[in-house]
Amino acid sequence: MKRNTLAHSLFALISATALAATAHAADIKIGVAEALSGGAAQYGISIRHGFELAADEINAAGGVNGNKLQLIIEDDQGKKEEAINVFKKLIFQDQVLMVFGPTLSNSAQAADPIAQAAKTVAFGTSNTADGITSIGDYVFRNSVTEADVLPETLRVAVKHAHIRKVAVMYGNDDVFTKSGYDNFVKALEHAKIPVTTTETFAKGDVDFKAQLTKIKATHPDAIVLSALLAEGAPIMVQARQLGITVPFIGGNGMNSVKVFDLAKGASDGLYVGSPWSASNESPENVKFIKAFEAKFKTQPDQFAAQSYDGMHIMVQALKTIKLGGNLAAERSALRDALPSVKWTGATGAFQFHRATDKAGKPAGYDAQQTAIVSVTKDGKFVIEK
Amino acid sequence: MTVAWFGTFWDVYSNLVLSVGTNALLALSIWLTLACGMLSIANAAFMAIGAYASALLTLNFGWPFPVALAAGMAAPALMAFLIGRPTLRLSGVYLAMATLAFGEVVRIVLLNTDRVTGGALGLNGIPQLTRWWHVALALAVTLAVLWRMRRSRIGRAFEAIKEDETAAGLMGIDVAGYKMLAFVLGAAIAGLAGALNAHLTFFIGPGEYGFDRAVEILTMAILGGIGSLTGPVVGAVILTLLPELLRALQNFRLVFNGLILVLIVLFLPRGIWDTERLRRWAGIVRRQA
Amino acid sequence: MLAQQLVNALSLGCVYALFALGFTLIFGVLGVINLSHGAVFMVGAYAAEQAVSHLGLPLWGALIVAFAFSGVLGLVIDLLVLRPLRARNAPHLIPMIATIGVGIILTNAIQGIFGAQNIRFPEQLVSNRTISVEGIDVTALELGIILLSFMLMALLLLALKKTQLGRALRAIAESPRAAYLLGINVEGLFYLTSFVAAGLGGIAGVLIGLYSNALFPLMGKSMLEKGIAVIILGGMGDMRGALIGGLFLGLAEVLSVAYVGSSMRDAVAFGLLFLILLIRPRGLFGTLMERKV
Amino acid sequence: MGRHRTAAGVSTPLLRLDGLSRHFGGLMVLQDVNLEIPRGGIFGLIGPNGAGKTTVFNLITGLLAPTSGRIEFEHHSLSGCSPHRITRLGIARTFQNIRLFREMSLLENVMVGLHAKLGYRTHDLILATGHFRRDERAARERARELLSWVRLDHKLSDRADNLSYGDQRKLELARALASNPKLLLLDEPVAGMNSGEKDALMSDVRRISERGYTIFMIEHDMRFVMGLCQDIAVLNFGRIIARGAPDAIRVNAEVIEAYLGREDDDAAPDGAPGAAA
Repeated sequence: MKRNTLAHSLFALISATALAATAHAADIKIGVAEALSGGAAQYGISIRHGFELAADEINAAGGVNGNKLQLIIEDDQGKKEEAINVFKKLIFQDQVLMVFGPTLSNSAQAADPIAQAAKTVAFGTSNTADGITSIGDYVFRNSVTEADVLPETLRVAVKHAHIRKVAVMYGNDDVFTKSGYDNFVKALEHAKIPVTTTETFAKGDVDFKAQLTKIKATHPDAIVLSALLAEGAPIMVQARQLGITVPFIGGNGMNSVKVFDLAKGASDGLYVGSPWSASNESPENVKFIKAFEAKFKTQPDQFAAQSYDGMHIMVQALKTIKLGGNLAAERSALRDALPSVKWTGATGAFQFHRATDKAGKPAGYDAQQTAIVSVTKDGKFVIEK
Repeated sequence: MTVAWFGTFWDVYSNLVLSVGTNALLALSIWLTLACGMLSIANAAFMAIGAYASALLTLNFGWPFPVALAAGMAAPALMAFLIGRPTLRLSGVYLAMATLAFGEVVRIVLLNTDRVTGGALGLNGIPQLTRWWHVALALAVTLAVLWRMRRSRIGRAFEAIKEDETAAGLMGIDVAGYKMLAFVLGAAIAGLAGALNAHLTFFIGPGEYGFDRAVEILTMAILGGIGSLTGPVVGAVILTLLPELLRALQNFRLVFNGLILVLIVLFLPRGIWDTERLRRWAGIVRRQA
Repeated sequence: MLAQQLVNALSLGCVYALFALGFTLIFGVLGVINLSHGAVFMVGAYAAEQAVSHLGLPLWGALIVAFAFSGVLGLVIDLLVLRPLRARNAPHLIPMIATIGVGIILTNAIQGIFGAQNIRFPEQLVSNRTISVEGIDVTALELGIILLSFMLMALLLLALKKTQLGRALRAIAESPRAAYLLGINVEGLFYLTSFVAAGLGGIAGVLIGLYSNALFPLMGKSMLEKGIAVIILGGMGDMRGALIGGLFLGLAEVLSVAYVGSSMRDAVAFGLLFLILLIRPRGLFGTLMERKV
Repeated sequence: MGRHRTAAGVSTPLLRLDGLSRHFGGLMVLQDVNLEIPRGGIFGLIGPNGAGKTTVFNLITGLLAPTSGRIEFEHHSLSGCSPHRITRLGIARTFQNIRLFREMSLLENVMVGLHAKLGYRTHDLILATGHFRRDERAARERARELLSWVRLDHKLSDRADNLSYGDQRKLELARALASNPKLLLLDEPVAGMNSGEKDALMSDVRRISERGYTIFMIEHDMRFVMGLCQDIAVLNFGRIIARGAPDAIRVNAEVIEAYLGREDDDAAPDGAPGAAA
């Protein structure tokens, strides 16, 4: 924490000196609203790291057309009221060009309409719930929803593990895991895979054996698990303790190398599908992971990869627009430039596709990416095709 | 110049200011039961019922906002009436725990009826119908009604029940009836706050109405002091603004939130707005002047 | 399946009981619903984790560290927060609210220092071995938790019943004033109780952290909510009640998962709690150390 | 004696206890108590400590339910009535261990006693109609008047817990009178008072009685009881053992036995009827 503040002030100092050197260059203010305290901080902080890494890289390479990016980072505490307050502060007081965030889908439901009304781009890198991009045409995200990746995950898992019927387990009090579950159900129906039983758990539960015992009795070929790592890892451990040996098919929430630590000894046989994989050896991803580890002394996760890519995607659009003058014009120019961005980053090839609102009219933009499916084996993600 | 400044201020802080208003309503809602000597912490649940009832009506049926607000008050009031009879026989910690359990049950029911409530995903796209004057009016009317009540036989009955339930009964006060009145009215006010809040923030979800919210509502009232109506309002203002003021503390901000709560309980036992202390201070100032 | 579920219920019940022991002890003697107990429990687990990963202590070392660290923390909370409130004879809800504040401080301080993400004890700390008997799987750790919660409860009960100290504590539970007039060092025993109860919380933190394979700053929160349910079910301030209430809640939860549906697990638990309060406000069972509230 | 029911005629009693019993677990605190209290006058109930006197009051005011037997007040059966209903029927009481609303002012204490007398409705209150203001003003006036009866009208806005012990008893009396009761129950009204205060209260009670209130008191202080009551009943071990005029009670052998036979009774030396005579 202390080191961060120090790093921050150093960075500020350096950029200030750089600013003095290049007299004509102006800072481009970019708002970042993430949950940096409260229960969602574990994702928010990872996301912030991704942004900082990308911004540093871009600034080190001379910025955007000579202008430096200046991140204005605010904590939304993972609460919707705070997300609204922070969005308003960033948009109206700090006069940022656009806002990244918020961390949680719930917060996005509350805060994104503010950005939409102010005709300012709101760019989510971690919101996966349905309907967020229905809010309006200033709402973007590069976080893939489970709807896009699950069919692929299922296809690969079925092929390799001979799955005919599955049990489903999900956290029903969390937006991320609940919407993941909803999409699993659709994907399973589509693939015509019968479900033996559906079990739920809640945030902060420590014991999952009652559900797992019930699941074991239905003899599924795999367990489909929509969980965050905090509960997902203990679930895997407890399942193995009960002698359940079938593979797990996880959502985005389980796609983290921390699973090898948190579920040590029981981490094998987990299929996850996501555009990002720690084991993807594309040059962009290798570079990202290396730089991240060098800067933060910890391994990146999917949240960091997506925010890292999000910043780069935004910058691609930024490069194409003319800055200087009217902020409102800059904001809408950025919005107009964003949809056509194509970018290959840590999460692979990326482009936007248009979402529709409730009435079916075109609204914001979702991510369109291909999923990489990997399975855990001996403490590593192994990519399966 | 001033107008422009206010315009920016309002753009940035309108939501914060209106949150102060709805939080003040919540603090007053728990004040009502505390004034009767009951620690009921079901107000977060009543707020949830009000929020969901009104939001479902405007969202799915396009009901006019005033009607939805009325429904947002009526639904929790009815629920309070139904559970009140058995629940209000309990006192002290037992009442607190029963209402806490009730709150959890409400939250879980909201999670499990996802066809209607959206479950964990909540309700989104709620029309933003709440205007600043709705909140101001709601707060003003609530304060006026409670102020009148306090200075009438109802207020005296509440206080008598708080001090000595048995003696109050022997004064001809229908103790069970007045407790029910405080409980139901408190639920209605909490529901109103919930309904106004829901139509301010586009989105509501079950997670907002859990134990944390219940504690926050209680804290606002205790912090401000329950000896007067000003106390809960002061408490709501402070607790709503505190996180904004403490922004600079970053990761350790909530530590200070907790610290302030402890310090107030330790050193200002009657809350910040302690009328007797204020009078004493005023007296000192006058004497010195 | 039922047999396995009953074993699950037993170990879950003992997990709850382990947490509730300290919680109910404080209520029994001090008359305070200590809502910082969840946070103290969490801090104990973190302290032990730090000790284990930096000093390489074995399990018993971790338990001692947790007991001592949490115990001292409990003592500090008592000295700084609860004692002044006792001294001015604050109504019993006031200390409860103060402990909410203490809980917020501790939780967020830990989160500020260690972050919000899960951490875990090194896996070699405790044997991961599963014992299978007739198709029933149980881990060594679960057996340990079950044994320990029964033993701790028996120890506390015995201490309360048979020792001079226990008699003094029971006298305080009846009436602190009367105990004071009898020449009992009431304040001293309050400190001792705060220390022991918090220490027990720390031990519970380590074992439950091992059981669920996860430590995180909010780990005490849901445990606290369950703990409240447990001590009400068992009768507040009753040592046996902690175990009986814990087992009852564990059973209710496991059976509701098995036969009602797992999404109703907490609804059953809290609905039951609500109903029991309405029907039998003093808890399901007889009380040994009941205190007027 | 109480056992013989008054024949119909003379005057119907205000309050009638009919075969009243109350058990606490195995303990029989009251057994088959029969009492009739006529309208008007001051009636006394005496008896050694633990005889069950306060239990009688608790049964009458609905704080406890009788194990068996019935209570009739002006021909209404009180069984199953909640305390506030009983108060509204016209019974008010004070407590042995004073129970004032300590954080309220004297005026407010008495105004709480006037609760049932205020007839305005909720909309009157919210709109502050004339009805509301009239009623509140009248209540304030009445409270002031009642406080003047017990000579406390100079301390209207003091907090109740700042009063001296004797004044607290007087305040409780004024508060009980506020509901304009047909029957006023006084539970040891002079306990803990000094003799000057006792004398003053004695004349207060007498004046109140002269205003037409029926008073039913429990008292240990024999001088006080004998000086005020026209009619006295004696309770011992949960049974009525004597009833009659003060002079008859004073010499009743069973009563003297009851008091003197209990050495542990702290009230015995000056509490026994003989001593006070």
